[in-house]
Order: sequence, then structure tokens, then C-alpha cells
Amino acid sequence: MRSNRSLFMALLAAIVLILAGLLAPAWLQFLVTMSAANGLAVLGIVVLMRGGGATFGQGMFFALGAYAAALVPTWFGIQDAVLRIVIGTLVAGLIGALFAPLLVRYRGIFFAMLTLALSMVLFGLLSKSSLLGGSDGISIAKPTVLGMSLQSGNAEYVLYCLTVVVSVVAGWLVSVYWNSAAGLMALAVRGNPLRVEYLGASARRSLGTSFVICALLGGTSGAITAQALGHVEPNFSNWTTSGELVFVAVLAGYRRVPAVFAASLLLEIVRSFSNLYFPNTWQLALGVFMLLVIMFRPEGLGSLWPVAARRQVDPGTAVPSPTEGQP
Amino acid sequence: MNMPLLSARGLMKRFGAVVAADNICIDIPAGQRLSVIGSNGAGKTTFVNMVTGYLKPDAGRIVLDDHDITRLSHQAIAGMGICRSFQIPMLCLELTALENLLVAVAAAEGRQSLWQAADRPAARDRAVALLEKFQLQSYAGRPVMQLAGGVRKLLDIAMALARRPKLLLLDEPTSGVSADEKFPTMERVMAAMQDEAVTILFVEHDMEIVSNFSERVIAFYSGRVIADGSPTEVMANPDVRSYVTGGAK
Amino acid sequence: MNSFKLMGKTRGRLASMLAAASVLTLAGAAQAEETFKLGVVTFLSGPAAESFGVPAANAAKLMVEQFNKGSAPAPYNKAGFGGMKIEMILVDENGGGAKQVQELRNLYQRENVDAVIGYVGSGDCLAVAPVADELKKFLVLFDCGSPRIFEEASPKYVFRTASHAAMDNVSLVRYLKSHNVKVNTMNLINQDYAWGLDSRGDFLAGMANAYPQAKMGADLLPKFGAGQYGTEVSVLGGKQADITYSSLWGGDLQGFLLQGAARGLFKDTTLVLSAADHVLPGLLDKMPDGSIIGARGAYGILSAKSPINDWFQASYQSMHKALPVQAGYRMTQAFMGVKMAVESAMAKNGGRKPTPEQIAEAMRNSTFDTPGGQIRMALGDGHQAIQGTAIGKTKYDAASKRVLAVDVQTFGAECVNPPANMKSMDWIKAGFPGAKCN
Amino acid sequence: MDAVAYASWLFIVSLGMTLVFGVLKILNMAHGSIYAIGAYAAATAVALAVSLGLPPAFSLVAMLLSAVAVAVTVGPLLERGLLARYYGRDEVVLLLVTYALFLMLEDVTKLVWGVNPYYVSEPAQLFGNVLFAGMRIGGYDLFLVGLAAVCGLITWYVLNRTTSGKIVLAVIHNPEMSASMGVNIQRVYVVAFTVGVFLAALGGAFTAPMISVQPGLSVSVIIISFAVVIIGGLGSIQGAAVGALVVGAARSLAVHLMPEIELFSIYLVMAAVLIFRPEGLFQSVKARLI
Repeated sequence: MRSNRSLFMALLAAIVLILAGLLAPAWLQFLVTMSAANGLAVLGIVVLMRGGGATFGQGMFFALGAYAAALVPTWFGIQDAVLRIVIGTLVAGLIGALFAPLLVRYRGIFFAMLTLALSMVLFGLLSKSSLLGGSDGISIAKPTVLGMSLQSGNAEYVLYCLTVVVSVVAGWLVSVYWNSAAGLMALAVRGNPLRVEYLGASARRSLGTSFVICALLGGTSGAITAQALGHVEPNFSNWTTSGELVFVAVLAGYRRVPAVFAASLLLEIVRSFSNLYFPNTWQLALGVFMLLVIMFRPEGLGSLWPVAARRQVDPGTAVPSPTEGQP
Repeated sequence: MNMPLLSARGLMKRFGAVVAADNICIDIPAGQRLSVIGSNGAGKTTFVNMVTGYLKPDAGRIVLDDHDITRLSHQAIAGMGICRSFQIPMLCLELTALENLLVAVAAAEGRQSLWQAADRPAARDRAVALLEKFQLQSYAGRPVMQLAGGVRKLLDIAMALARRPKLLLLDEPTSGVSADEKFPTMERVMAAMQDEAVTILFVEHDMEIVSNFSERVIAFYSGRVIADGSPTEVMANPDVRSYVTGGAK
Repeated sequence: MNSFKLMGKTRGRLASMLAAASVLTLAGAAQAEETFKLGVVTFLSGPAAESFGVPAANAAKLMVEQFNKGSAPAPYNKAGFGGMKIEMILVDENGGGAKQVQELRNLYQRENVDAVIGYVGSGDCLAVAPVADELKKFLVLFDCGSPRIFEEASPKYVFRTASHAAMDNVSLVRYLKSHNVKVNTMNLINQDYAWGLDSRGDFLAGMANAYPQAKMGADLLPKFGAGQYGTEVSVLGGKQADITYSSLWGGDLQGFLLQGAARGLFKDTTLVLSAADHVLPGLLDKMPDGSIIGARGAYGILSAKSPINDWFQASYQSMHKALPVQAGYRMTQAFMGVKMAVESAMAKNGGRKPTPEQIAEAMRNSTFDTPGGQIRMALGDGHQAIQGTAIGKTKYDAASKRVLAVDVQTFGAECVNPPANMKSMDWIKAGFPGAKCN
Repeated sequence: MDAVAYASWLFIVSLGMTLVFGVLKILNMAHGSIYAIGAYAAATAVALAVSLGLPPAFSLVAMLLSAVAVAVTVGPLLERGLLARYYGRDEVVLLLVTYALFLMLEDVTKLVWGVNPYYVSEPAQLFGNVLFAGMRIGGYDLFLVGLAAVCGLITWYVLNRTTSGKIVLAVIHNPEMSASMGVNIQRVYVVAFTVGVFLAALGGAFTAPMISVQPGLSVSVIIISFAVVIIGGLGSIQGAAVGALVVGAARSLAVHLMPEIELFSIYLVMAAVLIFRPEGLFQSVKARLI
């Protein structure tokens, strides 16, 4: 029943956003598109964080998704944006699943550093392969969306809608997963993996699941971003990309799905304006912003919204949702 | 003769110079409630850790229902029906009492569903039932980090019970519980076990509890079993008096 | 758990953004009449800032000032762009092509700039060119080298007012040949990214024609921004060669030269550097004399004397207390090209502010004189410039504490640039067919 | 040989990083920025020394002093003023704090020193170069090797042979315990972090003569010293030494044999080490959990 309600909320959000998009100027549509796309990658990291993992290599899956989406048109003549997104997602997920068994043997900073190393190796490979445009990257033919071709007039809005829909669906699926038994198990693994194993469940499998979901979302994000930008480059796999994504993840916290997209949007706005109006100090601005958030919002933006009134309910009968946080 | 539920044969374990287990042989028949006593460092917890697979013995075999579990991981062993509680309760502090039990219930299912809600009626009823067994329902919605030591102990045990284990090992169930709470706590635990077909082994210091709640007592000293029998026999044993109870009281 | 509660908030934020946006657009519209909004994108931070980005930005500032005052020499003496005051928005290029695409969209769609001049990095150019075309907005690339941009696509609204990288290496090869530099063995060291790899390719292809017998010694590809070249230096030291070619630039080049000199690497090999003028002011006596250098054009110490060049050097000197180097020249070329295009477009449309189409139309196949010599938009269907260039040998002049260029040889545009109908690589491989040298 | 020179440079830099992690449990991303600051400071100091007409040999002292200056100013400031507020947070969060710090310092250095490059090759010229096995070796490289050795030995000696060092080790091993035994953790933290900063600055200062000091120095340093520290084992000094050698060797092998893999040879090594020895080459086994 809860999942039904969040489904309803998701639909509502989608409709509202699509309508709101109509009013927004092109640059804003694009900004939201980009931030939502990034939001997906961040959502992946958040899922992983919530499952007890930390990654500094999300850029790897971001890049995999992006390059997949960029190459299928030239290699297999796939023009449809949705199809490209699906492929990008699957490719990233597949690679993620390949590495998961290896990675789940590690925790904390080692896990993070290993993902970092992997993504930097991919970065190296991409920068080398002249077939893939080397360090300059490659441009992507504008996609068609469900048969529609994109002109300069409608391109932003169509992509905007597509991104909104994908993000909302992904967000809803994640919220369903967070409510699920596996989702609760992920939280437990984060809290006390050894105990989980003493209960006969596999902490590693749980972490692996989180990681694969993280990879899938990274791929989706990359695929959308690639088509919105019309260009992909090895930088996507660089550690700085991952670093910013992780930052947004921390900014958002792992409490609520929408917080992730809010955080992503917030950073996108701060970045794009600060970069334009004080080009010489935008890193400084970003850094200060980060520190303040980490200092005053340790739980991330997700903690800005009071947890549903369950604490007031008579504890005997209260049935808290596993995914809602503690006060 | 009915074969034992668990049989440990010639378990050896040494940490450097310290001998933590020296040729330990113990058979546990199904349905028995037995306790393990011994001063600190006598090898009680080492034994529990070997049975539950956290430590691998240097030599010897452990057999559960004639499956050799000596080399299995602690996770696999739990899966085969040996669950345990901990001296210091191992809980997810961020989660509520109920959520902790939902974790235990989900773990009991083997493969966890990615879409079925964790607190769907079936699972929730089971979790609530476990809470009620230990009269913890009033704490259901409280994060564990807000709960008192005694409550955590019980919660820890309740979690261990979630997958209906064949053998349940309780590591000092009353340690960290105030003196006048010890008895009631044990009462609750044992009451909770009534209708569960479970064999119980608990590690304990407190002799009164041992003699009141176990039908068999095993005494450890420096990694060896120095006495094994009914509470009265063991208490009467001179070695036990000098090395264990004497030391204890 | 209504996990999408926030979306409401997002909508709220959207609304407020809307407000902000409309204000911005109104503001843009209000000014549109008397001012020409010009976005300028170059490296203000990162490794390329010091060598290219900032000199270019400085030149841009100079141009804006001079043009708005109308104090530039003819034919650039009309105030601003055809009377319209130039209003410049400076944006940092650092952060990769993806980011540049967003920034460019912001410039066009949020800041409503009328044109954008920018981009040092080839990757950035490749990334942004399609965007300008998609948005039908006017874009001038002022510095980046990769020939791919106009050889692999033919964007309508995008121009490059400077020669692409092929020229730099072709002219080097021609210089070696015409000065009978003996090259039996050569060492190469280039950065491991597009610029380094492309330059290496062009140079090798050129050498294959001019010096078929030349043997390759070491062929190193340190990573971009490596900073430390201890290993490379000893590899190069191990393999003696007549010349050591490098397309390194900026900090990497400086680091390499300093570390190499400290270990006497350049005692018995001639340095051949495709883009080195911008490091000379910093290196001074540490720059090995007699090194053969290019500046990606007849720029700085390699530039030819002309009234407009004197004016440029003097005014740049007085504004920034330094001599202009290649990036500054190239930015100036872009400004002058745009100014000419805008003004001739206005001449056609009756003095109204020209549309991107009109500016593009006016710029296609145009020709204009700059401090770096004459620029002709001859390639890529009139979108890609060709220009003359010059190569010279370095000589440190202790008296003036400056590195001077001697034996400077200048090359005409047709001599070192491919004809319109050929891709540069094919042209080099084919041995420069149709090249007009005098 | 140049592998060793490179390694010794790596060692100086990553020693600081591993020390800071050992004591404060912080993997300091800003380490690279401090390295850059050290380089800038050295450049300024040497330029000053030269302008004062001091003998070139003094430029070495100047660089040392500049590193000290950076350490005593930046170190306590950052630790007390900033990091201290975040103690007890998750490792990863702390990592992000330093990441933010890194971004800030990047711009701060730009604001202070501008984007124009500085050159201080005087010290490097002091040593000239020696002919060795047919190839020239910069005397300065040799000097660096010596410097690295000295740093390593001093650190090792202080940690293992002096009481204050033993206290630090105690803190590394178990902060709560040592606090309860009356160790002034705060002071240890400040000192350790400052030393870390000093080593980073030192690394920067003594690299300055070989490069042109300008924006963008720090990034590569961060990643590579991460690699070294991970390979060697977080918080282990001999680990840092070995890690530095491994990375140095890997890199120069790559350059000599197959230049095309140089770009990511380091990560391959790092990944390999992590796979076969997750806790790095030198890392004590974890304590029992139950």
C-alpha cells in the first residue's frame, strides 16, 4: 500500500514537473535536465552509501553509460533516445555486476579506493583509444525520441520531459527497493554486517546488490547526460567527476529520494551561477558551500523534512517504515 | 541410542602461546539446556566462536546432525541452524527494535525480495510475535540506541531466535544486566524458549542462574573441560570449586 | 512514505528560478539595442591558464577597451562593433568539454549573448561546436588546434580564425629542410592526449616526406601535466639524436626544459618545439640557445613588423606590462574577424544589429589583417582560417634580458596549410601537393 | 635510478599523507594543495633570498624555512580551525571535507600567487650533474634521495625511539585508550597534522626547482600519493617507503618499456595490490570483533 502511495506521488511529481517545464526558459529546462541526470548517478551512490558502501568511482559507470549511448548510434544505428538510455544502463550494470563479486570483499575506504582505481583505469583506456575519440571524446548524433526528431526549438523540452520521466521512475523504483526486505537488509549491513551474517544472510550479496543498482543508475545518468550534451569525453570517468557526485550524495543524505534530486539541482544552480559571475573563485565558493553543508546538515538535505509523525504514535502499535530515518 | 544434535571432537585452538581450546570433546543432545562456566580466559567464548564458525579450530571436528560444519563460514553455519547472541549485543543502533527484528526475519528467508515490502504483514507479524515473546512490544518503534542494556540483550536474543534455530548459543545473556535484573531477564528468556523446539547453550558466570536454568553444566579451565554433569555434580567438583566458583565467589 | 513530497519544493524553486530568468531575459532585451553582448571563454584556472588562457583574456580585455574607445588603427577604428558598445562576459574554460557545453548554453540562452569567442582546448571545441549550430548562434573558436572540427563536420555558425595544428608542424619540417638541419635520428616527446598525439602524427608524417631516412629514437608520451620528467630525460639521454621534437607547452614544457637542462640533455641535440614562444619570458637564459621554435603563427618574437603589430604590442605592453604571446595574438585575430564581420553585415542590413545568420554570412570567406599577419577564411567552406607563420632559432640576449629569435623564416599561408579540398593529414602524407611557397 | 629519484619525491609527499591518516584517520585530499602552496612559498622565498644577494647555497635553507613557515601557519589553522569540527564523522565524510578544502585552497593559492608561473631553478643548478653508467644524473636528484632518506629516518626514529613518538603510536593504535591514560589527544593531532603539512610543503618546496610553479600542480600529486599510501598500507611508514618505490619503479618501467601504459600503470599496480592484499603491503591485522 505504501508503494502504491509513493507511485501516486511519483506520477503527480512527473506531471507537475512536466507542466512546470513548459513555463521554464530553455536554459532552465536544460539546467534541470542536467541536474536530474546527475541526480540519477548520485542516487546510485546514495543507494550504495545506504547499503554500507562508499565509491569514488561512480564516474566509471557514468562514462560507461555515456559512451555506450554515444557509440550505439554509429555502431548499430540506434537513434532512439530511450533505447540508448536502456542500453547505456544495461552496459554499466553489466560491468558493475562483473566487478561486484571482487569489490564486495572490501569495505569503507578500501572499497572506495578500489572503485577509484578502476574508474581511473577506464579513464586511461578512454583517453588512449583513438577509436573512441581519445582525450577529446566524441560527439553524438542528436537522438530521436519515440519517433520524434529533435529540432533546436523543442530539443530542450523533449529531453527535459524524458529525463523527468526516467528520473521519477528510477526514483520510485529505488523507494520501492528501500522499502523491500533487501532494502532493509542493506541498511542492516551498513549498520552491522557481522550481525547480518550471524543471522544467516549474506552481507556481501547485499552490498553487491547495492553496488549493481549504483552501477545501473550511473549508466542511466551517463546515457542521458551524453545525449543532452551531445558530447562524451574521458573526463566523465575522472575522479573529479566522481568526487562531485559523491559530494552531492553526502549533501542529500540517504534518507529520501527527492532530496537527492533537490541536492543535485541546488549544486547545479550554485555551480553554474558562481562559475559565470565569479569565474576566478567558483571553486572557493563551492568548497565553502560544501563545508557549511557538511557542518550544519550532517544528515544531508534529506533530514530537512521532518520524519513522518511516527514517533508520536503509541510505540506499541507503531509500524515504522524501515527507510524513514531516526530523529 | 539417539545421536547428539551437535558433537565437538578434539577441538584445539591456540593464540600464540595461549591455549584457548585443548582437546575439547562435547556432545549436545537435542532439546538440552546446558550452560558453560569458567573464569575469564577459560575458553568459553572461544568454544562458542568455534561452534558458530567465527574461529576455525586448529584441529578437531564439529558435527551438526552428522554434517561436518568445522570449516563452514559463520554465515553458512547460521544458515544450518546454529544461531547465537552476543556478550555485547550486536544490533543495528540506527534501526528501531522492530526493524532489527524485521532484519532477522528477512535474513531467515534466505534470498531477500527486492520489491516485497520488508514489513509486509507476514514478516511483520513474525517480528511482532518475537517482540511479544520477550515482552518488548512497547519498544517496537524506538531506535535501539535509545534502549537500555537489558532490553538490548533481550532484543539480541530475539533476533537470534528469528530463524527458529536448532541450537541457540547465548553468550553471557545476563552480563551487563544489573544484579537484581539478572533473574527476571533469564526468566523471560527461558519463557520465550518454552514453545520453541530449540536446544540452548549459554555461557554464564552467575552460579545461581546456572544451577537454576540449566540441566547440565560444563566447566572450562584454561581451554580444557574440567567438569561436565548436572549442576549439583559440577558444583561439588573440587577443581571447579578451586578454579571457577571459588575464584568467582 | 510519500517519498516525493519534495517535488513540490522543486516546483517552488522552479517558479522562483522562472522569475529570476524572466528578469534576466528582460534585462538582455533592454540592452540589446545599443550593446553587443560578447561571451569570451578561455582558461582562467588550471594548467593552461598561465600559458594561454590569461594572455588571451588579457588580449580580449585590451580589444574591448580599444574598440569601445575606437582607438584601434584602421580598419578597426570604428567604435565598438559598428557603433555598438561591446559588453564582455568572461567565462572560465577549465573543467572539461561537458561543462563547457553547459556554460555555452547558459551564455546563449540565459545571458543572451550575441556571439561567443573562445576555447583553447581541442576537446572543448569539438564539444561546443555542435551546440552553437543546434542553437543557431554565432561562435568563433580562437585557438584550439584540432583539424577534426571542420574536416569531420561542417557547422554553419562556427568559425575558427586561426590555422589548425597541421601548419605548426609542416612549417617546422620545412624550416629544418630549408636550413639543411641534419636529421638522421630524432627523439620525440609529446603529451599523451589529443594535442600531443595529433602534433606527433603531423610531424612524423611531414618528416617521412622531407627526411625519409631519419630514424626514430625514443618516442615518449608522458601524461598531460606530469610535471616530473626525470625518467623521460634519462631515456632521451640514453638515445642520442640529432633533434628532439616536442609539442609540449606551458608548465610541462617548462618543467621538461628545466629538468633536461639540469641534466645537460640539450648539450648535443637540437630542440624542435612546435609551440614554445610563451615559455621564453619565463625561462630566459635557461632556454637552450639555437632551439628551433614555432609559435603557432607569426606571433610575438617571431612576428613581422607592421603598423598594426606595433600598435598591438605597444598597447598590450602598456596595459599588461608584458609582451603578447601566441594566445594573445589569436584572441586578437578573433576579435578583429568578428568586428569586420559584424560591421560588414550591418552595412548590408542597413545598420541594424545583425542576426547570427548575417554575421556568419559576412564572416564566411572573409579576409582581414591582424597583428599576426593576414587571415583568410579559406578552408572548411570558408569557416576555417589559414594564415602565414614563422619559425626561428632562440638566442638569449643578456643585455635586454630577453630571448630573441634569429634566422626567422616566414611561410606564406598556402605554403604550410592544406588546400580547401584536402584533409590536412592526407595532404601531409601526399607531400604537400599544391603548396605555394616562395 | 630516476625511478629512485621519483620514488624519493613520492615518499616525502606520501609520508605526510600516511602519517596524517595514521593519527587523525583522515585521508587528506588537501595534501596536494599544500604541496602546491609549499612550492609557491619556496619559489617566493628563494626569489627573496636571491634578491637579498645571499649565496645560492642559502636558497636550500630558504626552501626549508618556507616549508616550515607553511607548516606552522597552515597546519594548526586547518586542524584546529576546520578539521577539529568534523572529528568523529564518517571516514568518507572527512574525505569530502578535505576535498572541499582542496577546492578552496586551489583558488586561494591563485588569489595569493596569481596564475603566472614561478621559476627557482637556482638550487637545482647548484649540484650540476654527474656522469653515471653512461647517462647523466642530476646531482639534485641525488640530493632529493638523500633528503627523502633523512625524512624517513627522522620520522621512524621519533616514532619508535622517543617517548613523544611512542605516545603518537599509542594514539594511532587506540585514541580512546590513550586519552583515558591522560594523553593530550588534541596536541598529538595538531602536531601530527602539522608535521604532515610540513612534509607536503617540503615535497613541494624541493620539487619547485625542477618545475615551473603554477596552477594545477596539486591534482596529480593527490592521486599518486593516494596510490602510494594505499599500496603501502594506510598509516604505515615503511609502507609508504615501499609503496613509493613500487610506484616509482612501475612508472619508470612503463616509460622505458611501453610508454603507452604509463598513464595508468600506477592504478593497475594499486588495483593489483588491493586485490591481493586489501589492507596494503604493511598493515596490522584487525582486532577481534567479538
